[in-house]
Order: sequence, then C-alpha cells, then structure tokens
Amino acid sequence: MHTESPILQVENLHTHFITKAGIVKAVDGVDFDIKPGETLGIVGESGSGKSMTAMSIMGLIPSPPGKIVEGEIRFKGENLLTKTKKQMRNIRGKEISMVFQDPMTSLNPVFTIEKQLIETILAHESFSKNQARSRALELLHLVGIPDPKKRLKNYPHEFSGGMRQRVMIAIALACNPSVLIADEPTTALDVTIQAQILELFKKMQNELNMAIIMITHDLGVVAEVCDRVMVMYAGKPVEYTETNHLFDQGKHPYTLGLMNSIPTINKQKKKLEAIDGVPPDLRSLPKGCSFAPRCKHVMEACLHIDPTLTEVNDHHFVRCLLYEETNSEKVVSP
Amino acid sequence: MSLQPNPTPEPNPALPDSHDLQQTKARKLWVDALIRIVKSKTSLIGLCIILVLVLTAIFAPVIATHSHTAQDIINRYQPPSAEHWLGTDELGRDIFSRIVYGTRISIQIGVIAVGIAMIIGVVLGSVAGYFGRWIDQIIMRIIDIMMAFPSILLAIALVAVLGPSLTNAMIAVGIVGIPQFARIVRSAVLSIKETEYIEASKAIGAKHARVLFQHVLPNCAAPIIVQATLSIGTAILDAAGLSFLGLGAQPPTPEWGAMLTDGRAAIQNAPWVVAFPGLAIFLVVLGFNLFGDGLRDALDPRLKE
Amino acid sequence: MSTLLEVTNLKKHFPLKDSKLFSREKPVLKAVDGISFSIQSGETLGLVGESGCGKSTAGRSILKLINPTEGDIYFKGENISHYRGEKLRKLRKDMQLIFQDPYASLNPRKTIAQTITEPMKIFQLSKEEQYKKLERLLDVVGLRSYHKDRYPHEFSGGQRQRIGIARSLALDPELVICDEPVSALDVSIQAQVINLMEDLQEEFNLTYIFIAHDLSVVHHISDRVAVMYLGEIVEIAEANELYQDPKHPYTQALLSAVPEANPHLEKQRIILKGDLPSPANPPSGCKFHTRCPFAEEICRQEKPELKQVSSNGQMAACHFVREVVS
Amino acid sequence: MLKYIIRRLFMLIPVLIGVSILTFSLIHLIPGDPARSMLGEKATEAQLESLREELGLNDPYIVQYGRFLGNIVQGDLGESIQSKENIAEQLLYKLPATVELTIFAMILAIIVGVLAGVIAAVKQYSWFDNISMTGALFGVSLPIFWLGLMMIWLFSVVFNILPPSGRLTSGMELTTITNFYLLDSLLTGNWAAFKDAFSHLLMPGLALGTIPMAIIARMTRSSMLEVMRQDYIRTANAKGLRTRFVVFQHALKNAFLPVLTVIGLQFGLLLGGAVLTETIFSWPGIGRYVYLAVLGRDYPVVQSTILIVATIFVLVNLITDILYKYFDPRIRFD
Amino acid sequence: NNTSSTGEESEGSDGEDQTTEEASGEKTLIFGRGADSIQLDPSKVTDGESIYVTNQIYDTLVRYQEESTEVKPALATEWETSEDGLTWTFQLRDDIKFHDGTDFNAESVVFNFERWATSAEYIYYGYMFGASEEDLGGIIEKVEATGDYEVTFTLSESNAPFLQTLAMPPFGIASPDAVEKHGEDYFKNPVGTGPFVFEEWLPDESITLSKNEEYFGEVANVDKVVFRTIPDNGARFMELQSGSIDLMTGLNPQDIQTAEDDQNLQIIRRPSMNVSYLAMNTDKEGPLSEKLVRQAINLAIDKERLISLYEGIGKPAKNPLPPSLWGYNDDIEDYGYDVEEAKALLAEAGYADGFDITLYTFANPRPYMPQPKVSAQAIQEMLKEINVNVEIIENDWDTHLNVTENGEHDMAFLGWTGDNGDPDNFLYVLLDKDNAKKGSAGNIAFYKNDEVHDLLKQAQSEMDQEKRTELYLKAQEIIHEDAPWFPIAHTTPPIAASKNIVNYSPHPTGSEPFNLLDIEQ
Ligand SMILES: Nc1ncnc2c1ncn2[C@@H]1O[C@H](COP(=O)(O)OP(=O)(O)OP(=O)(O)O)[C@@H](O)[C@H]1O
Ligand SMILES: Nc1ncnc2c1ncn2[C@@H]1O[C@H](COP(=O)(O)OP(=O)(O)OP(=O)(O)O)[C@@H](O)[C@H]1O
Ligand SMILES: [Mg+2]
Ligand SMILES: [Mg+2]
Repeated sequence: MHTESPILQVENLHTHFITKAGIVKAVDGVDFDIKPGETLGIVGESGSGKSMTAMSIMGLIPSPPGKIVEGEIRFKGENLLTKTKKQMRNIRGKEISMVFQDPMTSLNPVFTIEKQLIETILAHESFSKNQARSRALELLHLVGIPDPKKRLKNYPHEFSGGMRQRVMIAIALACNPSVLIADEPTTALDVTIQAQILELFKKMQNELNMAIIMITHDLGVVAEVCDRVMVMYAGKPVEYTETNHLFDQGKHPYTLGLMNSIPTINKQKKKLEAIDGVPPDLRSLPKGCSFAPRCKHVMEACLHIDPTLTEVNDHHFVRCLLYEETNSEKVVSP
Repeated sequence: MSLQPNPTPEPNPALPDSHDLQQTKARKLWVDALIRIVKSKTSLIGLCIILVLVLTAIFAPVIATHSHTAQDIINRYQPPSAEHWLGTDELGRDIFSRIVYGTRISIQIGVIAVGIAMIIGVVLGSVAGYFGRWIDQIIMRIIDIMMAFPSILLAIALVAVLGPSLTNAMIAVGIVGIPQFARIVRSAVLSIKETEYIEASKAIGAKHARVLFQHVLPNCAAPIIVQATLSIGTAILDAAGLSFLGLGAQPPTPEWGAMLTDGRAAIQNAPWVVAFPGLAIFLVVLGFNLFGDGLRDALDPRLKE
Repeated sequence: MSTLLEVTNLKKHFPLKDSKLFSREKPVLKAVDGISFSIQSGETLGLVGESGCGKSTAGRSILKLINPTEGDIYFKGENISHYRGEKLRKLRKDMQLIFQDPYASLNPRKTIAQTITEPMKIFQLSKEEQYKKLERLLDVVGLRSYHKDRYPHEFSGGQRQRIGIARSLALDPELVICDEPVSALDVSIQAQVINLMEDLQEEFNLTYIFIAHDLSVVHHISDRVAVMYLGEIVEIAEANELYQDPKHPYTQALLSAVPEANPHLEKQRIILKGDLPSPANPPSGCKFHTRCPFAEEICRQEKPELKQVSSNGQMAACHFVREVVS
Repeated sequence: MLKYIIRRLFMLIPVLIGVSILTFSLIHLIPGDPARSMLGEKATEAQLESLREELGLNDPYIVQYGRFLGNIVQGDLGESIQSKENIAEQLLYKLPATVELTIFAMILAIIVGVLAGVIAAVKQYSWFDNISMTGALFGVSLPIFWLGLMMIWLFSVVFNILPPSGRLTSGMELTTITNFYLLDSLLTGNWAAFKDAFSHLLMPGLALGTIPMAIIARMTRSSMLEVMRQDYIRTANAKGLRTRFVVFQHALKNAFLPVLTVIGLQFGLLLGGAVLTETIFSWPGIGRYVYLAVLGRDYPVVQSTILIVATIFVLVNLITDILYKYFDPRIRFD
Repeated sequence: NNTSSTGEESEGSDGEDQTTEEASGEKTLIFGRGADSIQLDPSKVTDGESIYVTNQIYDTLVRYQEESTEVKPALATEWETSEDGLTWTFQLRDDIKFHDGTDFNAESVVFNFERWATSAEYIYYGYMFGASEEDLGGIIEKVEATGDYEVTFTLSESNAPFLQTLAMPPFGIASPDAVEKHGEDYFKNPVGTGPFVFEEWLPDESITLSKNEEYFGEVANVDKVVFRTIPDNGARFMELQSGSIDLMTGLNPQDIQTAEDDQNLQIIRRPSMNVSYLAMNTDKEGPLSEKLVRQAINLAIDKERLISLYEGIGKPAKNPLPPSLWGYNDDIEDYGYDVEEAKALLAEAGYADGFDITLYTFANPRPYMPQPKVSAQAIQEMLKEINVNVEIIENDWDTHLNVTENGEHDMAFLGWTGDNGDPDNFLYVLLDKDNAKKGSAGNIAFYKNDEVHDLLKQAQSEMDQEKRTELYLKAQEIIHEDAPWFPIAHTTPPIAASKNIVNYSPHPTGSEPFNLLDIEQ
C-alpha cells in the first residue's frame, strides 16, 4: 500500500451553483485524499457531481454561477482556494492536469496538435520553441502515436477518437504533473479503444508515479484501474474505500444497487435488479438521506436524518443510517 | 399476441377528449416562452413598444390631436408647441397626428411584407430542405440568384415595374425577404429532418405531408417566428427606404419614410419634420428587434433544459 | 417457432460526395456490406460491434427506412425488399423501431398522448380505440395516465425511453428493432428499461433485434448475438456460446476488452492495435487483418466466408477457424 | 483547393445567367421608354421612333437579350442609352468609389464590431456588454437614411466639422491611378488629399457601416459565448494558459467563422445597398448610378452594372468560403 | 463663414483644406448642381445641366442679350433676311479659332448644320426646325458657305422665330476637326469657341473648365469653373454655407430664407420665362371633358395659398405665356378663388356630388415647380371642398412624361421653360391640337380647338411681330375660356451664391455664360 503522505487532500468541499431556479448543490461535502502513485476512482451517476469535484480542484468552476462555498483543497499542503488567479494558472497544467471525457470536442479544431502541445509547455516551462517541439514529439511517442513527427502537423479532425484521447493525455502529461484528473476518459470510446487507453493510463502511472483521479460511471473501469473508490450520489460521497472492499463488501444500498443493476458477461443470466426512480433534483434535495426515496432499505429515520460519512471498517466509509447506528452502537457498547 | 385495450384501468370520464387537451397544452409551450420573454427586461420593453404601437394604430383617431390630412398651409413648419406637440410639416399638418396614423401603415407594411416573404420563403425552404436532391438544387439556385441580386436594387426594380405605391412597395420588400426565410427554413428543416423523431414518424408510416407539416415544420417554428419578428423591423425600414426614394407610399398617406423624405428639404429650418418620423421608425424597429431577440432567447432549445 | 425475418446478403452503400471532378466511378461508403441472418419469432438477436460498423444502417435497411443497395429481406416469408409506397406503409405496422437517444427521438412539440397515438391515427383507429390503447400502453410501460398531456422535456431520460417504447408498440408490431435503446441511460435507469423490455417481449411475444455496443447488455438480453465489423457479420452464435467460446479473433478481443466489475478477475486481455479502418476505404481480404494479432498473408488476400464453426450453429468468418459441418 | 475554386467559379455561371435574365426581364417590364427618357419632354414622336430603331429597342426581347449576352461575353459592357458613355469606363470611376466606401465601412464595422463583440462576450452581463449590445440593437434599428441626414445636420450644419457630401473637396489636386482616393493619395504621397478624402469618407462610411457593425458585434458576441462554452476552451484553461491568450487565440479563431460568413453577406448587401447612402452623401458611386439608370430605363447600364455587382457579390462569398478554409481546417473542399 | 475655394484665401477662413492653389493665385468658380451633364455635345441633349456647361464652351451664331431673348451678334457679326423670310445670310467673325486651334469659318458652320440634319439624335435641331423621319433637315433646305466667312440658309417656309432659335445653346458650333477626330466620343471631348475651354470630366463628380484667354468677347474673370454634382439639394446648400462651393442652383424653397439671412450668401433670381400648370385631360371621357368642370376646378383652387408653397419664388399665372414674353395677354382676368361659384358650376355640369379623379405628379422638383408633391397634396385638399376626390399618383420624372403623354392621367402637373423667347414655343407646343397626339409630347391636356389652331398656325408664318401679337392675344382668350389648364405659376428660380460673386445675371432661358461673372476678394 501507499505509505507516503497524501499529495492532494480535499476536505468538506461544497461547490454550489447559484441559479435563478435555485441553488444547485453540485458538490456537497466531499472529502478524500490521494497519495502519489495512487489511483482514486470517483463513480456515480450522471449529475452526481463528479466533474464538478474535479473542476473545483482545477479552480475552473464557471463563476458566476458557480462558487466553492466551503471546504479546503490542499495540494502539497497548501490550500488551493487561497491562491491567486495567477498562482492557480501556474498549477493548472503543470502540477495538476486533466483529461476530459470527450476527445472529439476537447481539442481546439483550428490548431495543429503541435501548437496545442507546445503552448502548454511554453506556458509553464522556460523552454525555447525548439525544445518545446522536441518535447512534444517525445510526448506523442510516449502515448503511443505512430509516426509522431508527421502527426504533429495534423489537425485534431485528422485523428480518430482514440488517438485524440492519447493526444489529450500527452497534453496533460506535458509538464510531468503530480496529479492527473481523468474525467470519464473512455466513456466516449469503443471498448477496444477503451482497453488501449486504460492500458496507457496504467503504463503512464507506472512510469511517472502520478496520482490519478479516475472519474467514471463504469464500475468495470473502477475494478480495473483504481486502488480506492469514492461512490458519489447527489453531490455527496456515499461510500469511500479500497476497490476490493467495495466489490467484496460494499455496504451502501446505492453501491449495491449499482452493482446489481449492471449486466455482466460472466454472471448467469438473471433478472437485473434495477434501482427504482430517478436521481433527485439537486436544487431541491429531499430532507434526510438523498437516496432514501429510491432505497430498498429505507427506514423512517432516513427521511429525516441526513447520515454522515462513517468509518465502518478500516478505511471503509459509508454514509448510511444503517451503518451509522451499528457503528455508533459499536462506539458506545465496548 | 395482442395489444387490445386492457379492461382494468378505469377510463377516467373527467378527462376531456384528447383533442381539447392538445389545444391547451400546445398553448402551454408558448406560455412558457412568453413567461421567459416577460422575464427578460429587454424583450419586455420590446413587447411594450409593440403593444403601444398596436394600440396606437387601433385608437389612432382617439389619440391623434388633429386630423392627419388637414392642412394649414400658412402655418407650415411650426416648431413643436402645446398645440402641435411635434410641430407641423410642409403643409401645416400636425406631425404628431400623422405619426399616430402612420403606425397603421407601418404595421400593415411589416405584417404584409413579412407575410409574403414568410409564406413563400417557408414553402420554398421546406420543400427544398425536405425533399432535397434536384428540387433542392433548383430552388436553391433560384434563391442564390435572388441573393446575388442586390436587394435594394431588386426592390427598386420591382417597384419600378409595378408602379410606385405602398402596396407594391410591400410586395417588393416581401419578395426581397424571401431568400432569408427560405434559407433559414431550409437549414432548420435539414437539421430536423435528420433527427430521430422524424425517422420515428416515418417508421410509423406517416406520409410526407404529415411528416413535413406535423413534425418538421412545427419544430422550425422558433427560427421562423424569430426571423419573422426581426424581419418586420427590417421590412419597415426597407419600405421607408423605398418611400425615401419616392417609390413607396403615395401622398397624403402618412407613411413615416415618406414623411421623412418630404421633410428632408427643411432639415435646416425645421429639423423636427425629419427628426420625429425617423425617431418613430427607429422606435418601432427597435421594438421588434428587442422582442425578436427576446423570442430568440426564449425559444432557444438550449435554454429549455 | 417460425422464421420471422430472413436477411440475405444485405448491402447498403452510401455514395460519397465525388471528390474528383470527372471520375466515372463513384466512390461509396460500404456501411453494410453483405450480411445474412435470420430470426425466429419471439427471439432476440443482439447486434454488436464498434461505433460506425454499420449496426444502425443494417437496422434501418431492414425496416426499409432507407433503401438497401442490394440483398433480400424476407418478412414472414415475403420478400419485402422491393416494397414501396402504400405497401411499405402497411408493413410499418409489423415492424417498429426504438431509438438510442431519448431526447432526439421524441418530437418536442407533441404531447406524450399525441406521440403515442400518432401511429394509430395514421392507421385510422377510432378515437375511442386510440384512447383506450393509449391508457393501456402508458400502463404497460410504467407511466401514469396524467403524464399523457405533458411534453417530452418534462420527463427524465428513462421515462422518455419508455414513451418511445410505447409508441413503437402502438401498432402491435411483431418485430422491434432496438437501436441502442439503453446506451444513453444511466446504469441504474438502464436496468429498469432492460427489465421493461424483457417483460414486454414476454407479454406481447415480440421479436427483437437488439443493437448495442455494450457487450454485457447484449449478452444479458439476447438469445443469439451477431458481431459486426466494418459492415460485415464476423461471428454469429447463441449468446452463451459466443461469450464462452468466441471463435473469431475480433470477438475474442472485444470480449476481453470489456472491463469486468470484479477486481479479482485477472483477465488475459487482448489489446487490439490501431483503430477501426474507415468503411469508405476498407482493407482488402479479411477486413479485420489490419488489427488482428493472428493475421497472415492469406488474410490480406482472401476474404473469409461466414461458415459454421460448431455443431450448434455458431458461425464465424475467419480463415483460421475450422469449419464444422453439423 | 484549386479544383474547388474552379468548380465554384463554374457554378457561378448559371447564377450569373440567372441574374442577367432576371435583370433583363425586370428592366424590360418597367413601363416606359428609354428613348423618351433620353430625349426628354421636347422630343417628337418621329424622333422617338427613329431613336428606338437606332437603339434596337424594337427588336424582340430575345434578340436584345442575345445581343446583350453576346457583348458581355466579348467583354463589352455596352454603352449607356442616355449618355452614350461606355459603361465599362464609367464603372472604372464609380465602382472604386462604391468599393472604397464599402470597404471603409466594412473595416470600420469589423474592427469595432468584433472588438465590441469579444469584450461583451468575455464580460457577459457587464456594463460594457449592456451598453455595447444596446448600441448594437440601436444600430440595426436605425434607418440609415435618417442617420445620414442627422449626421449631416449635426456635423456639417451645427458643428461644421465634416464635409456634407462628395469624395473630395473641389480643387483638391489628386492624381488618380486606381480611383480609390485613399489609395491614390497614399501612392502619390499626397497627404493633404488623403486627409481630405478621409474626412469625406467618415460620415458616409459610418452611416453605411452602422448596420453591419451592429450585426457583426452581435454575431461575434453570441458566437464567442457559444465557443467559450466549448470543451476545448475548458481544455485551454485547464492547461493554465493566460485568459487573454485563450480568448483571442483559442476562442476568437473559432468564433470568427460564423462572423466571417456574415461579413461576406453584409459586404454584398452594402455594395448594392449603397443607393441610399450615396444619395444622401452625394457619393458618385454605382448605387446611384444604377438607381438613376433604372428610373431612366437605361437598359444596358442596369443590366451590366447589376451583373457586375452580382459577380462581385458571389466572388466575395467565394472568397469568404476560401477564408473559411484558412480559419477552419476541418472544411474539406470536396 | 464663407470661404470661396478660389486661389486667394480670404481671411478668417477655417476651411483649411478647401483651397489648395493659393500659390498660383487662380480664381476658381465652383458651381454646385443637382445632376451631372448627360453629354457635352449640346446638339444631342435637352437637359439643362448639359446645356449649362456647353453654354460656356460653345458659341452660337447669335447670342441672347444678357437678360432678354433679344439677340446680339456672336459668331455672326451681322445678318440679313430676304423679304419672304426664306433666305438668311450671316457674316461671320474672321479672327477666331476653336479651342483646339483650328480656324472658325463658314465651312465649320455648314459642317455643323449638316451634321445635325443627319440623325434624329440631334433632338433640338429636329424639334425646332421641324424635322421628320423622312426629312431630317426640316425647314432648313440648304446651308451654304457663300464666302469664307459668310453662310447662307435657305428655308422651305418662313419661320418667324428663326433667328432667336439660332441663339439657343444647342446650336453651338463645334470644331469640325474635333468632331471628326473623336467620332463617337466627341460628346466627352467638346471643342468650341466659347469663353471656357473644357478640361476634365469626372462623371457624377465634376466637370472642370478653364478660361479661354483668346475669347473674342469679354475674356472671363475667373480662371476656372468647376461644375460639381451634388444631388441632394440640402447637402448642396450646406456645401455653399460651408464655403466649399460658390454658387448653386436647385435651392430648396425652404432654404431661401436661410440664405437671405446669411450675411455671407445672396439669392439671385433668374428672370422668369416659364410656366407651371395643372393640365386637365380634356380627351378622356368624364367630368374633365366638360368646360364647366374645368372652370370649376380653376375656381376651386386657391392659387395664393398654393403659391405660398413656392416660398416667394413664384408669381401666380393666369396665362400659358410668361408675362415677360411679348404677346402676353394681361387683360385676361384670372378665375379667382370662389368655392361657391365652383360648386355652382359643378352642379350645373351635373356633378354636384363631385367625382373621383387622378392627379399625376412627379418626384423630382423642376425649376418651375419646386415642390410638386406638396403642391399636389394642397390641391387634393382644396378640391375636397367641392367634393372632388383626388388620388395622387407620383412617378419619377421619366415615367411621368411617359404616362402623361399617353394620356393616362385625368389631371397632371407639368411645366415648361421657354427655349427661344417666342410665344410660339409656348402656345403651339403646349396647346395646339397638332401636339395633342397620344404618345407625343406637348399638349397633355389634349386640348383641341380648331380656332386656336388656326390662330397659332397663322402666327407661325407671319413675320410681322405686331400682327403675331394680335393673334396670340386672341388665342389666349379662347384658351382662358376653355380652361384646359389650371395655370399655376411663373417662377423666378433662385440661385444661391456666396456674397462675393458679382456681375452674375442669370438668363431667362436657364443658362448663361460665366465670362462676366467675377469673384470679389
Ligand atoms: N453551470 C452550471 N449551472 C448550474 N448547474 C450546474 C452547472 N454546471 C453543472 N451544474 C450541475 O451540477 C451538477 C453536477 O454536475 P457534474 O458535471 O459534476 O456531474 P457529473 O457527475 O460529472 O455527471 P456526468 O456523468 O453527466 O458527467 C449537475 O446537477 C449539474 O446540473
Ligand atoms: N446517410 C448516410 N450517408 C453516408 N454515410 C452514412 C450514412 N449513414 C451512416 N453512414 C456511415 O455508415 C457507417 C455505418 O454507420 P452506422 O450508423 O450504421 O453505424 P453504427 O454501427 O450504428 O455506429 P454507432 O455505434 O456509432 O451508432 C458509418 O461510417 C457512417 O458514417
Ligand atoms: Mg461529468
Ligand atoms: Mg448507430
């Protein structure tokens, strides 16, 4: 296991959007940390606040309407939220970089790949243009683009989706960041290409010893690449633990629901256990546990009490009254 | 297998028949849009200007302080005063009253010219976009030709052919506006034609006419309506321009563009004769533009979600 | 069980905008390039493959929403590939389509009631029948009666997909082609819709062609699965058989690439090199040879036929899989 | 690319033939008689008839059209019925006058419009945004003939700082080479004439440029807003690039595409639409020339000039399309 | 302030760039006008603007006196005519050259007249000398050089206004060399003998002339004349106010007062030789074919009020002839304004309830009618009083001519500026039945009165002016009684000039040479 101290710590992060229709609590009390060389997965359904967590770390919350209303993001011990714009700019792309979901739209269509690579390098390193160019070449080679020299001069539309995602990764790696945030980097890709890209991530991590935050909604991907996972629901983490724990002894009803609702190739064919209902409107969350309206194990108390994230096991946190009680009993009983 | 009506769910007699519901609900979409418009300050101003315009047109005889044709040649070019709020013109007519009556003309111009442009433009554009291929080719080449023809000159030539009159100016302005509509409708149809719900309607066996009129065109309504609103302003401007060149309304019609032309000779001595009709045109066009802008935002599908 | 649909050598070539001014030969994009299969009534055939391999085009060609370039389609024994106009319209009753995008597949200006009853109007059901059927359909897809006067934008993705399903069932079809009906939905919702579709199939004895790129979903719902690559079927078999013992190297790679939600599973992964070639300019011989880990000279030269490779009807198109004659 | 241009040029032919047929039919439909227009109120019937004969106006339309087309193909634009002037020669004076005015107005419109649009978009909802967009709305709502008159009243009558009409003060020496006065005065180093020509251009240029300026500003703003929402802008920000760089490099280059089309269209509109401006400012350009020719039934002038204007219009649009390629590498020309 | 753009900069001028040629000390007259010349070959044009310029470049055999249409010697020093009026002999100057340096002599005169007799394009020639399709020469049978500097004209019929006609600017004598050299393009390279030499023509912008130092008459005071085209009347006046032009025609009536109030400007009025009128189509079936109705309309329009729209430049007209012309019948009493009487007449004619009628007018102001549109509206409003409902139809000038000639109108505005100062040029042209043919110019009232016709015809061939006067007086009486027109006004078209323009006297025919004019410093 990773014994070093965490490179990035997020504490009690609240990111809200103040809109005319109400306050959207996109991120509502997220805590996690990550150590160098570790991969943390963030899973959850669409709209659960995964991307906004990432954007908060990057300091890229569109403002207005967005605002980080509470919490701390400590990178290498320093709170990013107190940094000036300029300081943040120097961290983005250099210390912490990000790969986005849709490689088709994340590259500027009117600039060559080379330009888009170089500008990152030039923005952060005191390189000459030529040095930057050779660095760019090196990067393309690193992410496995064949014939990189020729490809540098190409425009994004001349690349396939998988290749573009590789370019995106190359750009993210340009300045050897300590943290790489990947926001659903394979969702838009075909399975065979997804396999290639995931492979690339693993390889890069081995070589560069980065911390990776892997955002996804695919439990398969989590199982494949993550060391630890945080499951999010309606802006809040509901379960946070090591990957193996999650799959072996996942506790939160939502986590379990998710796992039962996905068909798998190997399991015997049987009726899927769907989670009823739809995710809540973040503008008007139900009182109590946000998941309560869809929860199979809902209790009277769930409708009133919003549970807190409770450690049920070593490094295994769950936000559910079911476990809170047992836990508190545990605390009380000895 | 069968999908015969299941007897269990009790039919609710309280429900009005579906036809009625369509009516009320279809209106609701527009009510939504309207609410959005009213919420935006600028488009509300636009709406107010248009409302004032319409009311003025309707109640012109009540609002006007004088007859709009009565002359008082001896007292021509009177500056604005308590008697003549906006002064008098070259024949001693009350400018305020003429402007008030002029709103009728402007509304007429806007509505008729845009009506012509819209009807023809929508037919051409939707046929071209929907059927594509050679029909599209032919129609779009015609549109290209009309576009390549400088529009004001086209209007001038048309009025020259038809003879100068307000009606003919409206027709000319309408014809000149066709390509805009045709192109907007065509591109809207082209994109909507590719959507899955159009494919779905084909898959359930709908005929072309049904697909086009029930599914494609209603979904082009937003750009068409926006374009129409904005075009009304342009049409009023264009017609005023034609009148300015002496090719529009005939005297003593109080058309604003014509008033401007007639007052033009006195710009040094009686600038109000020029200033006020021009201001009236400006205000009305502004009203339609503000409203059209608001509509565009209100009907923008992106803002709906 | 009887054969409901049989497709032989179906091709759909899209003309590309000619790039050369005066070239005689018009370049085409071979979106579907000679596929054959048949479906028994009540069965679900899964169609999988990577993006752009021609799954949707195949579906649309079968429905004759687009005219196939070549090939025959037998529906209930009748060759419908030359149907046009009114005859084709009549046929629409029996074959329906469910779309991928729950947002784009519903006319935003029509209420749910209008959307669902439209096919009935077209086929001239009486008002009363329409009304009754509407209620029933809403019920079977799990919507409430009071929903019917709402507009699509007032619904969530999953609900919209239900509306689409209701519409496609309005005419009591026999065959429903589902073009990625769940891939735009969240996992938790996806399961709801899959369950619904399974229930409906049972209730109305529907026959599905289920198009998807998610292999697990296809596996879950299909009786048989056909794997497509660049407009061709490379393997087709009973679902379990295919998943347990894929014969074609592409199928093998595809299956191995699926991330399993099981961290303990140490899978032997076949990582394919490169990307899917363009269907406008497909490779010679076996179209898969450019990415195949086992490719040899013959693959570049000769196009393998789809042949039977196991005694219970599994078929694959690969030079290196032994043909089995049952 | 070259092939594309050639094909586009070929496609112009039917459009131009269409324009010529339309022009020809329209002008011949106008009631009235060029012979009468030429000879005025004092001509006798005999004189009219013999003039008609002489001008070939008694020939069937198709013959007249054939003759017109034949001459055009030979590069002969014919001569004016009224003044007997060679039309091509006339256009040598008048076209540059209009084009100079149009280009001036357009440059004014582009510079002000694009800048205002960009700033308004970047500072959405700021006072600048509000003021400039209100201004733009006013701009599209103003009758330019009125604006022109009011400007003359203000700047020439009240303040007497700008000349009310014409291209050059009489008596101003200027050796004309291209008939673009600004250019000519620069070429000949005639600074006084340059200043004079410029001061003459200001008011009509502003009057003519108001509408395109407003349209361009609005278009740029909405296009910028659209682009600023795009994923690749998020990427650029995530790279830690400076904001100004992101706005003017990444965003503007993409946002400029729709603006470019508008510019092309507007340019064409201005060219034909200069009638009003030229009338008000006594600008000796083609707008007035054709207008008067229409009124005077000067068939050859109307036909040739409109054909020229249409040709320029379609060529400008062709150029716009080619510029598209420059700005958008995704566009392929086949 | 008023800066002339002549050489010497006047003190206190702030028009910094407006004068650039100070050094050379040249005087430039900048003349602003509403339209450009059409051609600079005067024999081919009818528009005043062309004539204005050619009048500077060319001379005619005889010229008009400065302020009347009496003639004085010009290229011809003396002349005589035969008893029967059929032969005219002119003695020419023997000491002058065309601007291109070639000699002026009898041959050049013959050359010009022969040229004009070759095509219908030479419109004034045809029109004044009665050319027809078959005989392009018209009444001029022969033009001969009967000596180096003597030409003789032989006419086929006597023509009373012949001499005055020859003074018309369209009959300016051009250099035969230049005509031959330039051929088709001669019209833009005019060469004459006049006080100014053509220099440059920028179409729709300006025409520049420079003075002819060798002029046989008074050599011009200004060195250059620039005719600038400024289409808009208002803008032109502003240019005058700002000092960038010195002189302008086509003043908006509304600006007259402003100009008079401006201490740097002056208004100069051109003596009147024109008439504006409302023609009533007597030919069309309907009310206007009745004399009583036409008289009623004459009574129903308040001429005083109508003319007040002319802002002081018009005097009420009661005859077709302008009062400055001989033969004017001042004994005629105008109808006067009497609505009751008008109603009575209408009732008598059976139109007590009134009727609907069209009034055709034109957009562009003419010298004799500065505000056609406004005038039409005033009449429209006045005729309402007698229940006559007027629909105004406004066309551009060319169309107006076309449609009125075709007799499409009920009533129409039109006017006429005399060409040669002969009453025939008004009465015959405008009111004779010969000119009442559909599709041809002239009599758009389509007034056909045989008695009038006889009188006018007689007057044409009579050479004795006294007798002619008698005939014209009589004709005017009949016309007054028949009332085919509502005569409106005779105008003195105003010319606005900067104060330092002196010695400028506009000519009644509409244009005059600028050689006497001067710019004071
Ligand atoms: N600009 C904004 N204004 C208002 N609400 C916003 C804005 N951006 C995001 N949100 C809201 O924040 C919530 C969280 O969004 P986020 O993008 O983090 O979800 P996600 O988990 O990444 O979902 P997905 O899987 O769809 O990417 C959503 O409900 C979204 O509607
Ligand atoms: N109308 C068309 N004209 C031209 N090419 C087309 C057309 N429709 C589809 N294609 C092309 O045909 C090929 C197959 O497309 P199709 O939509 O059938 O793929 P698919 O397997 O459904 O992919 P996806 O998973 O992305 O939906 C693609 O390359 C596509 O670009
Ligand atoms: Mg996201
Ligand atoms: Mg598809």
